[in-house]
Amino acid sequence: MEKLIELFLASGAYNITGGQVVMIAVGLLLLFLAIKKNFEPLLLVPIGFGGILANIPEAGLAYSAVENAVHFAVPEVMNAMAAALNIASTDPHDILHAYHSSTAAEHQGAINAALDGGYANGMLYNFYSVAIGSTVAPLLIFMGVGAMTDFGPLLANPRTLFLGAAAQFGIFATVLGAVGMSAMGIMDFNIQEAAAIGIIGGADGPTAIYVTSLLAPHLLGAIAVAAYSYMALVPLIQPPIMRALTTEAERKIQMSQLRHVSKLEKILFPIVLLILVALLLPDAAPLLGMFCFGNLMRECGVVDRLSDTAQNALINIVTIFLGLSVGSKLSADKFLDLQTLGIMALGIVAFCIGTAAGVLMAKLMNKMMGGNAINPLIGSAGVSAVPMAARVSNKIGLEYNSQNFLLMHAMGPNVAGVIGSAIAAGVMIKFVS
Amino acid sequence: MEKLIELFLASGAYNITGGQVVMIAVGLLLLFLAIKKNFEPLLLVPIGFGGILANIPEAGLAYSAVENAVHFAVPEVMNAMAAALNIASTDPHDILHAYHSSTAAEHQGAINAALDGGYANGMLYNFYSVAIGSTVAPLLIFMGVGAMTDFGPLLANPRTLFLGAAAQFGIFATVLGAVGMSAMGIMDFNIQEAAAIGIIGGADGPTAIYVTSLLAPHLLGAIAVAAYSYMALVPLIQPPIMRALTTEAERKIQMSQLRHVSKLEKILFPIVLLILVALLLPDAAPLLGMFCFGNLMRECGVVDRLSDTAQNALINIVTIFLGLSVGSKLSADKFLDLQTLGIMALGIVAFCIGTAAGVLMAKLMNKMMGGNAINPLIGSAGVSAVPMAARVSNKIGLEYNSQNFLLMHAMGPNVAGVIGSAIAAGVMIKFVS
Amino acid sequence: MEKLIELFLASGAYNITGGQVVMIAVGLLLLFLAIKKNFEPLLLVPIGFGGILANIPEAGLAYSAVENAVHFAVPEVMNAMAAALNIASTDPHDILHAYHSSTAAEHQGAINAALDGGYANGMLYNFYSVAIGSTVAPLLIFMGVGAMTDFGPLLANPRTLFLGAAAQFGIFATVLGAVGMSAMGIMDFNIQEAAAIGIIGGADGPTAIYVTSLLAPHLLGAIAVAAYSYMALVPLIQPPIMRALTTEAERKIQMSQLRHVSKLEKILFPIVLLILVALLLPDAAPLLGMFCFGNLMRECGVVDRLSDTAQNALINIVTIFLGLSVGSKLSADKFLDLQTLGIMALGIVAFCIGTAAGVLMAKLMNKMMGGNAINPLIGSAGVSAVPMAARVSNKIGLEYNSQNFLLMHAMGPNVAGVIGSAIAAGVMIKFVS
Amino acid sequence: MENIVSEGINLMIFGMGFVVVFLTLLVFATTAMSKLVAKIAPEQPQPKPVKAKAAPAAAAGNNDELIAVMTAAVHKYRSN
Amino acid sequence: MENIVSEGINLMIFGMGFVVVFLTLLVFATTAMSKLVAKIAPEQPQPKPVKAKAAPAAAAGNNDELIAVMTAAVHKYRSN
Amino acid sequence: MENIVSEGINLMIFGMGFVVVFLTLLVFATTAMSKLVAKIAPEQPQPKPVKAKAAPAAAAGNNDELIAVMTAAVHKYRSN
Ligand code: NA
Ligand code: NA
Ligand code: NA
Repeated sequence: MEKLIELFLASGAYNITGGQVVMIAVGLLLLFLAIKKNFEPLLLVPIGFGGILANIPEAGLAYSAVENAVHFAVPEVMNAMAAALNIASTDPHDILHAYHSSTAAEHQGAINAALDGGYANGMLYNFYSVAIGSTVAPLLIFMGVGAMTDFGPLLANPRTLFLGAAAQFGIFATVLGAVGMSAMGIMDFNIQEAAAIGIIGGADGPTAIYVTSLLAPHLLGAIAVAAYSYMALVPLIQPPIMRALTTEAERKIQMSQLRHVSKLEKILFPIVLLILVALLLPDAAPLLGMFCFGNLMRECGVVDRLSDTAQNALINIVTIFLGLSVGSKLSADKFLDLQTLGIMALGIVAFCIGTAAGVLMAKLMNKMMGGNAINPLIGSAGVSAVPMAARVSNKIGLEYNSQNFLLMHAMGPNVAGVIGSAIAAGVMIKFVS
Repeated sequence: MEKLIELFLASGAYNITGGQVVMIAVGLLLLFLAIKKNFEPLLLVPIGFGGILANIPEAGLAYSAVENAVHFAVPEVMNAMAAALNIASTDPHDILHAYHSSTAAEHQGAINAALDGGYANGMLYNFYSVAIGSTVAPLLIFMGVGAMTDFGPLLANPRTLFLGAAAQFGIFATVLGAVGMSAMGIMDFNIQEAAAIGIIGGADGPTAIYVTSLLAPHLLGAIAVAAYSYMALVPLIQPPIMRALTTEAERKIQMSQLRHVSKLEKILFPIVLLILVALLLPDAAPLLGMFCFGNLMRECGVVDRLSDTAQNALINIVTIFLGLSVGSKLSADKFLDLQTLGIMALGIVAFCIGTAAGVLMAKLMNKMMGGNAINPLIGSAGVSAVPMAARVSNKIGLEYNSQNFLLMHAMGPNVAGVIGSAIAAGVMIKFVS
Repeated sequence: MEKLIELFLASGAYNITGGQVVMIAVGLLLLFLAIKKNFEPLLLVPIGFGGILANIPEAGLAYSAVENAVHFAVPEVMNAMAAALNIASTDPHDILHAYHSSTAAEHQGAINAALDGGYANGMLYNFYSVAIGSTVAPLLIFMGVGAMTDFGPLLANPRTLFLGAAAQFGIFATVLGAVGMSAMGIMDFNIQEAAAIGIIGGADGPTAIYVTSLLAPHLLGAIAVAAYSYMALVPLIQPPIMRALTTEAERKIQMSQLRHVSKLEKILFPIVLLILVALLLPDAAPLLGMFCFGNLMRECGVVDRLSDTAQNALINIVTIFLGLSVGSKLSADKFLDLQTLGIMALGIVAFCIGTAAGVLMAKLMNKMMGGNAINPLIGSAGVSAVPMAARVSNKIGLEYNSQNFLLMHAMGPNVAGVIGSAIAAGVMIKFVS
Repeated sequence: MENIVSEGINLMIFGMGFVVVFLTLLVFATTAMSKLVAKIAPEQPQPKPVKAKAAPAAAAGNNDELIAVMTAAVHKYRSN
Repeated sequence: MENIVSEGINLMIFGMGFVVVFLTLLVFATTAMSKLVAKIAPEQPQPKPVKAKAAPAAAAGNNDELIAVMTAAVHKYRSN
Repeated sequence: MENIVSEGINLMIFGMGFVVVFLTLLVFATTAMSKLVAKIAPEQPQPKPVKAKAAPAAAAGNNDELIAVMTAAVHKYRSN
């Protein structure tokens, strides 16, 4: 009987909090959007499922050994942890607070005390530490994306890089928005958090996760969910903006066919890009280095088996762990917060501003070159959201001119946007970390 | 000449112990059974080979740096380790004993002393720490198994879940057997060890490895070998029991064809199961969470590339490391023990009782429902041993009624048995860890 | 403006050193050789690219947290590190020196101080630690190579093992050359370094990387580059030596067709080899153990899915990380050194001597057996460099006798050379580590 | 000694009981879920599965193209 | 409060400026690279891509062998 | 200085010697193993290897089915 009570007192049904119920519902909603609405399912299925796992009461899957020890707050363990952290108070909150601001040695001491108390890291916490805490997972995803990216359209028309540059305005405008809201007292974001939120406007999942894991890991759940959700919503978000900022004549502009790009150019491009990164912004080197490496493996033609693995087995394995790890940050105490609402609101603003900036830059380029070389509809593809945004450009173009296939033209700014937001990421890491 | 002697004194031929010879023979036997007799070769080939590697004299592949240091017992290293462990004795046995019961900080100190002495972890020890010590390998295998499992037959006839429940009686009866033997002084198992031995009756490899790694890691070799060997022996173990407990009329019962199960039901099932686990038994969450995640990836239809990887590259990679890691626990000093004999004996009892319980439950259900809806031959499939046990049901069914294909009907209790033993695992982890 | 200056002061263009420019050029050269000249591209593309990444100024991708902290040399961090390392001086060089010779506990203390100072391990440093520092990557490559190796030709004619033995003379002659140069004061290699250099003559990448990571990790970049470059140059290096040491009559010797080798022999061979290793040289157990394990998975026929994964997804993933990790050792301060020139010079000598020894052994065997059973052209294949060296034997054979296909005959000594150099590796690890 | 036996008996009773309770609840939950699905989202009579459909479609197509594609497939298979 | 806003403005100006400068340099570098490639290593008028070429080549070969190889491919595909 | 040279010479003599001894033993062990295998488990005159056998077998089968399966293979190949 005693055991029965013990079992019930440790059951989820007895311990579940309102926050956990809400977050499990959020996880189910993400699964619904991914499976039924096809919202970036490769990421949102693992993220949603990870979110549910993270909110299973008493399982502590998303918590470190120290967090699990603090949750149960057995006095003698609390005493040992307080001693390890050199604080007088044995109040669980104080211990957790001291733990987060401790030196590396104190940190290890607190972990040892938790382990001695019989607590262990949760499964998702381990996944998070290995995959995201080390930053390796987003970098490997970026390598795989590089191995999947064809820079041909960009090389055929390098000026489309300007469109990719312009669309990054969404990132920085959002940073300004976030600090503005903080200055007005509506929200409370510090500059690191503001920068991480801005990167949602980069419309590039691994970049957003990489930057957030360095600048504001506690916001990772909200930022990743916002980034992937809005990327899936690109076909809804972009068209009205694109229509509002262009005339019908502009939308009908036909672009000249892209020239043939040689194999050698494709091989050299990642190397040129890498060297430019090396000379100008070393902080972007991990992200763009892995991206260029993936692309070089793809194009060089002599390591096809490595390129295939980078595009398939390896990226799939990493995606599973990355998704579950991001999901671990959807635990109620970390996600259910006014900040999350602010992030969701700022994220969509970022996408809108980026889209508008891309379109307007295309119009400006037409003006400056005194011609009609560029259909402004491809400007919106500069936000990245590869390849969704390019497909949107193509679709709207076809609506107004059924012979006008913009897809390949839009792939140029599309991949330029990936480079642009990786550069923006490097600048932010340099200045605010 | 001096070097020649040194080489000889360090050679395997000079240092090999009787135990190592026996264990290498055991490894060879496992390879023979796997390769020639097709005993679960995917696991027993790596386990057998790992067992041989673990018993190579002087190589210390299965030992930690500390164990290797203790093996060679250089006085100054022993002094440093005794100091780190806060013990007075510098006797190697005392040091090893103190090491195993040390605090996390002392543990690290002893490791540091061993590293300073120039000793390193053996290769298999590293594999074990990463794959099993962290519990990640059995969980990933379980994810892959989830991605390979079709719950259709179970959903078409959910009552077969009762058969999966009943067959878990083998687990708990064996626990009782193990503690009984200890009470009678025949063996000396504590309650953790008894629980880990019982789980052999779950007839599910990753569950057995997961539970054992948490409750009684020193028994891992014997328990894993018993679990996989008896799973391979299911076609020999089960039929006599099935025949003894059923009448010929019962064996000829034809079951009605299974209804069609919709895609949506298959998608929702892992979610329903996960939520039930979350509410009732958080301790089963890692195991069943990963299982449900794999199954959701399989059924949702939008992440096929992740599901494919989970079923192929990822599970294969993990299987290689899991097998070698289990093999590392076949070192002579850990395996050659009276306990191992007890485990082997109790393991087969567990299979037999589970089989009988499943068959009897099927008969009881027929009685209670007052009909002949269930052929009791499918009850034995409730032990899991997927898909071998279901095939056995089918084969025996065909012997008595050549038109009676029980395979799909037996798949229901078969996968129910996987869920049942994972639940049993959660209960044991909750109560005895 | 201040930010602009800060950005410029932290840019690669401002900070780049001459050494880094040279090493980036070396990286580009390796990429050129790999892509255009097809020099072992699977390894040299990642190594070359990793070499460029490692030399990106200020990015510190190849450095540990401690090295990065020392690079920036902030006084308070230096003070903390000096305290952790128990030294009085806070000079960065002294700290780095003390760090490299510290005890494990001091080591961890210095790392903690660097982490507290906000420094982190570079990406490539992490790759190196996990892939090579743990020795797991070369071992897994060796497992994959084992799974790709057909011992049929060797089993059909076991005497070709002598050719594989003889060709290892290149290894030991080179060790003697290296210590000779040191004795003469031309170079300054200690015995560990000499042994690691010698292993280049094994003409086997993973063996060379494994041995070097244990005996002289600071030379890993130069040794791996030498090993893979010379393996790619085998078709240029070997033919003149082969021609010089054989008469035209010898080159025309036709060898009798190889007998059929049964499946059982192929299954038993890796086990026989493993047991011999276990009895005679436990230090070669990790390397040859994994090799035999891969080969057993290939030949046993019951674990094809594991064998496929070992040969494809797993070896490809490991190759990517191994290559980038080796590249991390191409940082200017570690590679640009007189030693590197010495290594490149000694490496080619090793290949030449190994080739010659193999050919001469074949002639000796013909003499001793009083017949013409062996075409001495297959002796050169004993250096390994699988399967390039065997192809060279075949090609030269065909030049002199257009009906004489030596390829299969040369595969025997070719794979024997892999075993031979792994044994040589074990001896070196035993005696000089 | 008695102690461990009573622990074992306890574990058996509660463990087995819990397994049965859990799977019984799962039977109810699954049945309810299936009924709900049948009510809310009844499945249309299914067209034949994709693969079977793909075969004739391709077979109906240009035969030369088919051979070319197959050869490429074989080519890829060989080069692995 | 003022402080964080000025930080944000700074980040915007320098960040956006740097992105534009970097991508502008990349436009120049890429254009220069492409011109250099066109000059130094002009591409020959391309033969049709390899795969298409492989098809007729194999098709021209022994038909029996082709079928045997394809069947082996199918066999391998099935056995996966 | 002398010291390292003698170390090198030692390493060469013992190392090379050991390699030769080991491989010689391996020659003996392998030969013995092969003889034992030939004695204990002589191989039956082999039927042609599996793959070659598979080809005619499948070729002999229903041709339509073969095309369907190959098309499925190609389909899978394309969708990768
Ligand atoms: Na972007
Ligand atoms: Na079971
Ligand atoms: Na060799």
